[in-house]
Amino acid sequence: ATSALTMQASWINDAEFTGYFLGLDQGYYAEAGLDLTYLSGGPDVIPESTIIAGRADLTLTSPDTTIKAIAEQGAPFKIIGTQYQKNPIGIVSLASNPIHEPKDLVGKTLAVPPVNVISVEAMLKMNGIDPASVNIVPYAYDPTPLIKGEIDASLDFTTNVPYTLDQAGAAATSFLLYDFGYTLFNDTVVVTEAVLAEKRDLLVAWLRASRKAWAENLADPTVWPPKFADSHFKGTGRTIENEVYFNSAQKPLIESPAGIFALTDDGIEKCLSALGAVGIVGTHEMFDTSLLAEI
Amino acid sequence: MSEAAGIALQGVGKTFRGRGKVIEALRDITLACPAGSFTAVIGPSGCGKSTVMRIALGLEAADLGSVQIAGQVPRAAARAGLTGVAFQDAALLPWRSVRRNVEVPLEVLRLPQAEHGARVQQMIDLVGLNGYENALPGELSGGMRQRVAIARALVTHPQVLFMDEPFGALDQILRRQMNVELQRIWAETGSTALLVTHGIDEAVFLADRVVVMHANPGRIVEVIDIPFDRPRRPPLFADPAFHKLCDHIAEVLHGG
Amino acid sequence: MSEAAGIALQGVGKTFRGRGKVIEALRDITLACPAGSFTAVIGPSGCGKSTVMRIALGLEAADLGSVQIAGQVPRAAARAGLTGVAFQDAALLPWRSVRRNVEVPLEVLRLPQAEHGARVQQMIDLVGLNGYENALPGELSGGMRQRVAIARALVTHPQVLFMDEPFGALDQILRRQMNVELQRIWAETGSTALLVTHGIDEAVFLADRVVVMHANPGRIVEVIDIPFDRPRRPPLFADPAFHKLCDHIAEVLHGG
Amino acid sequence: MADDRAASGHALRNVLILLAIWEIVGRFGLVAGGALPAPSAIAARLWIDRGDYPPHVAATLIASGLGFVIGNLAGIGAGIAFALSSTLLRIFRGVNIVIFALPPIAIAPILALTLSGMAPRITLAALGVYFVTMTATVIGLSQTDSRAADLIRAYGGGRYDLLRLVQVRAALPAILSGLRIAAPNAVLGAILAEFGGGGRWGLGAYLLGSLGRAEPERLWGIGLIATAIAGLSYAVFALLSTRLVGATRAVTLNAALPEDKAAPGSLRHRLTIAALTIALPFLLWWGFIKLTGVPEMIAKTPFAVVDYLVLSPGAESARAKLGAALMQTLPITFVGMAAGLGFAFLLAISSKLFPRAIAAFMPVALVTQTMPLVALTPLLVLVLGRGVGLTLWVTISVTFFPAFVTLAQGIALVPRSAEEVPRAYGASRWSEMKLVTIPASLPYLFAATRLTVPRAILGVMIAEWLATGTGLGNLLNQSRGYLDYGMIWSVAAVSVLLAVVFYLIVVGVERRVLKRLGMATAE
Ligand SMILES: Nc1ncnc2c1ncn2[C@@H]1O[C@H](COP(=O)(O)OP(=O)(O)OP(=O)(O)O)[C@@H](O)[C@H]1O
Ligand SMILES: Nc1ncnc2c1ncn2[C@@H]1O[C@H](COP(=O)(O)OP(=O)(O)OP(=O)(O)O)[C@@H](O)[C@H]1O
Ligand SMILES: Cc1ncc(C[n+]2csc(CCO)c2C)c(N)n1
Ligand SMILES: [Mg+2]
Ligand SMILES: [Mg+2]
Repeated sequence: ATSALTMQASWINDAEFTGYFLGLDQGYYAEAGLDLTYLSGGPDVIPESTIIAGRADLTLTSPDTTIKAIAEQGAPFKIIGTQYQKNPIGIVSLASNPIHEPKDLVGKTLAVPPVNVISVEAMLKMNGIDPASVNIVPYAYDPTPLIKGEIDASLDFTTNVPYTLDQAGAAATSFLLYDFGYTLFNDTVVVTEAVLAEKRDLLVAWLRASRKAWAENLADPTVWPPKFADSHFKGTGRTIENEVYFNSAQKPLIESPAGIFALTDDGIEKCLSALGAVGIVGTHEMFDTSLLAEI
Repeated sequence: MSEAAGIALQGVGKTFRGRGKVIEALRDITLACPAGSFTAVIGPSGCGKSTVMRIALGLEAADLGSVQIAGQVPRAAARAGLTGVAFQDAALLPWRSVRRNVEVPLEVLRLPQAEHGARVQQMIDLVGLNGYENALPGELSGGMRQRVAIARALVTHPQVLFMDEPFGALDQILRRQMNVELQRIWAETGSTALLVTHGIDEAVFLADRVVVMHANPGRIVEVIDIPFDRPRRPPLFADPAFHKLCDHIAEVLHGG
Repeated sequence: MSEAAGIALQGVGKTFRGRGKVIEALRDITLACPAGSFTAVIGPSGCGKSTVMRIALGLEAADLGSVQIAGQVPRAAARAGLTGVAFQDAALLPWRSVRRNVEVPLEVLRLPQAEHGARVQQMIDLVGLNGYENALPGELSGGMRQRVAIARALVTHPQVLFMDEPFGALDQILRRQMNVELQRIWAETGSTALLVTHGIDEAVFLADRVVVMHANPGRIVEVIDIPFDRPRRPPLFADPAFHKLCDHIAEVLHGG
Repeated sequence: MADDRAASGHALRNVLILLAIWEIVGRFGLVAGGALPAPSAIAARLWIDRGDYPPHVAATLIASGLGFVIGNLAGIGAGIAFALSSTLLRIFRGVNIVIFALPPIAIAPILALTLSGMAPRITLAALGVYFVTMTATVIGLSQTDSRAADLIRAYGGGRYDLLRLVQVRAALPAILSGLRIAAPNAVLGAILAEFGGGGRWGLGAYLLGSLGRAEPERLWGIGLIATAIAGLSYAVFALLSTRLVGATRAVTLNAALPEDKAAPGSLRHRLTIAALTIALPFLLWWGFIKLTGVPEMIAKTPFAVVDYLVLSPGAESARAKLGAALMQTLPITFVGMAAGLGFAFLLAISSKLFPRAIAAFMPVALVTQTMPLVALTPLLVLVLGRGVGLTLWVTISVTFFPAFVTLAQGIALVPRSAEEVPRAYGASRWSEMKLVTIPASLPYLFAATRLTVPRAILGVMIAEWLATGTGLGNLLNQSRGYLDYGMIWSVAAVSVLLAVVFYLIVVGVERRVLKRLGMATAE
């Protein structure tokens, strides 16, 4: 018999979640004794909220948000893994007006989702740049202003937007915030303490099945996205070529010598110190590495 | 029933506090119209005739005094379907055809249309609007609209009938015809009628008693009994006795 | 100017296609009112009197024929401030006080209120509404509203004056007074007047010519010249020659 | 009828002219360096994407359709109840405004969290519909001709008979104007919920996926399909309303003064009502949280908000942030209010003076009502920059439409006999407007103002969120990212409170002005 487990993804169906689709379609979760319900995300779905409200057992989050909630509001979260060892967000610009590193941003207009403003400001400070010297404006996922030159750069997933820009005939340049000191995980796997206590076995099973699926996906990132064209990726308004690009680009950000989802001491340390720079005080206790250890 | 179907106002007073000024529209109006009687009210413009009628209908509250319609308070009499009214302004519902406007009282009183359908047509014919049943009020002339209001006032066989200058917009000939018809219907239904009019001759022709009002404050100055036999016929208009009464009323009206 | 200030309708026809039915409201109406003349129109309810007036005012388009007011098309004459009108329905703007209602034509014609302020008060006094200047129409009786409309029609000294049953809601006495006043104003301003009325006596008292209309289709059946000298005074109402004329008009009206 | 046909022919011609201009502008990249695609390019893209649309359109149709029906039933029902009892109206006034002024950005996440399946979409659609229809119903019912009321009462008819025989029919054009506004609101509401709610189907979901493609043709295609859905419904109700309005206009002017609303009662009675009015929104807020069982961390009760802003250790800094944001938002809100109302007013007047031009403008107006601003922002930013111009544009676009339709409806109901008074004196169209049309439709002008004022702050917040990165809108969005629910609820509460204040100011002015002019107030 299988046990029910619900996961809340952090965004709409795109290559960011290929591993889970593969696991579902290949029956890896079922094999692990899980009846997994997969919930897509979106801008109004706040992943931490869904597990607090009990609508999902497990979710993928931005660690800054999660750790801030634990530290400042005593939210009962535990991070039990991370999909991205390196956060894919970065500064994307046009090759014709390139921004290669943080200091190039001085005097430029940078579009940033309001959520990420503190991250960008932290990264700028780490690199000795006064955030006031960069004109930061809101960003809502549409790269048109970048293409038209209304903004000089945007904060976006480096795994995704360069493809779009390329398609639009504008070659892109990008760098990760991670590579300039803002060393965060992303899509951290988060559960509530209650679920951790009650469903520990299921969570371990989920990690195990997911790791297997992701490894299979990343073995050749071009293989799997096309297989979901008529299922998981149907009707998203995106293209399979885009997903293949995305899947390939994210491979180095996900893979870890310690295995996919790994929470290494070094990684946690980097993550916490980066957060420290924006005034978020996290601790090792917010992470529970013991589940991964069981795989 | 007989006594009960009358109209009785006792010491009614009403003062309007408008922005123009304070107007004592009615002072100590006492008026008893026995059941089955026909009373005409005549008086200068603004003397309170319409206000008397609106108070008797329960549309306006008196400041002083009491009102009984068929032995009940006005609203109760209205609810019982005893009253019928033609306002000074025709007050037709613009989206309803002539026929459906005449039917409004039936609908308010929840009288089955099936039974009263013939009556509706009869009333429309009576006021000479045969053929205009489906016309909307906006497609009628001023006088035609007033006639619809008359038909509507009569359609329920009211025990107590109020009419506020119902024939003001009609030509002489039609007005005479309507006078005669009104007398006939009133006699047939045995109703108590209160008619506000500016036509002295009309008042004398129709009424048992003519109430003359003066303005500032609105008050009753004289009640004149009209002795002519019923049914009265148009030749009465040429009768010297008729003219004498008319002249007397004109004098009273004049403030003589 | 003299000829030009008249009213001239030439072969005017108008058919309404209402939802009730198709109504030929006017057929071949030809009417020439010389400048400075007073014309009364009389006819049964629904014969097209108001329609004639509305067409002459440019508020309704004729299907056939032509209209000239003071030698111009109606809208042009109106714009030039030549016309004044009292509608059958008083048509007061409910949100404006008595005074501000009387001022409407001045505002439309952009006549400086300062100059005409006295005239406004004069007209209000004329119709007996002194003291009601600041009242809203809702605070007036039916007859008082009609009087405001009369004051409004006269306030611009119109060269061409249209009045559609302006005295219908007034009592006899006031009506006579207003008749005399209207005659005076008309004579003073030398205007051309067209009066729709149901009062034959009123028509004969005031007019140079009485136009009698019949209905279905609306048409002119006779134009009767009224020969009495001016100024006419109330005793004329008792003159046998006056009565004879009235009787004749009643007959024509009757369809005799 | 023939006139009708000629007019719609002219309107069609004007629409074609508009399309041709758009095509040229798009083809030659005359606007925003080509960020505005030509209609033909949009059509071509639509053709390519035609396979994608059916499931999305179906989902949006269902959600917006159900929301439309539910919201309108509630709106009409509540409108009737409020028209019957002014006490009820007063008690619920707070709740009503809250529903209208609640920022969708704030409630969408809560709905996504507390409801499942289609429910959040239907709810957001219904919420977008309720207030306008309720307002339209109340204004329609309140403007009943007192002569008709006298007639019904003279025959012993009660409140219900008046409603049944007179008021509902007299209010039909007004109610239909509510339904006209409701159509785009329902569609937009559904799309916004789809956009953020994480579902896979619906035009909103499709839009979100398409947003990152830098392909304006696709975005416009989605927007235009949404417009078509709303436009169809709009057109049906507009047609019905033009058919009905003629026979609804009074034939002669009603001079009678409205009855004095039931005496306000004793001071104690009034205070009780005022207290209830204020308490009810908080009570419902509190009740909603308790009933849905949303965790405390997310759902802040009124007490929690007070705690957050006053008592908690971070209260001072929270207040400072909130205050600073408010000071950025407030000034431009007033300008936006005036601009939205002014634009609506101009349009409404023009719809009387130049009916064909406005008929041709209607499709454009509908696009602005159904095209989600997230999709439009890049273009707007390119054309208007990120300053006051853009904020005003966004504020006007979220406020003008209900006001315009309501006002135009009021203008259409002005009795002909009133207009004929100045006309008989050769008044110009404008002078007729000034002397009669505008004063006569004042009750509708105030209703329009009541529809505009609470929304203005929302418009400014949307602009801040999407483009300027300042003020309450930005604060709200940032707080969402930090799971700072205390701040989210505080911002929502403050913005709604402001809306209520603005609304009450309008109600006060309205009551005074209409009373002076002897007109019936709707509120
Ligand atoms: N709602 C009101 N507010 C203030 N004053 C009013 C109101 N209704 C009537 N009046 C005043 O009361 C007086 C009597 O009015 P009413 O309508 O009864 O007169 P009436 O005799 O019917 O006159 P008419 O023959 O002109 O219709 C008038 O002076 C009028 O101004
Ligand atoms: N807008 C309209 N639509 C359809 N028919 C109309 C319209 N206006 C007037 N009529 C018809 O035209 C005819 C003449 O109307 P008009 O108002 O001119 O009559 P009138 O002579 O002024 O009557 P009254 O003395 O009753 O005011 C009537 O039969 C009326 O039904
Ligand atoms: C997990 C996850 N969150 C958000 C987005 C959408 N997105 C793309 S860039 C950007 C700003 C940086 O977070 C956002 C929100 C995504 N694709 N995946
Ligand atoms: Mg009266
Ligand atoms: Mg007429």
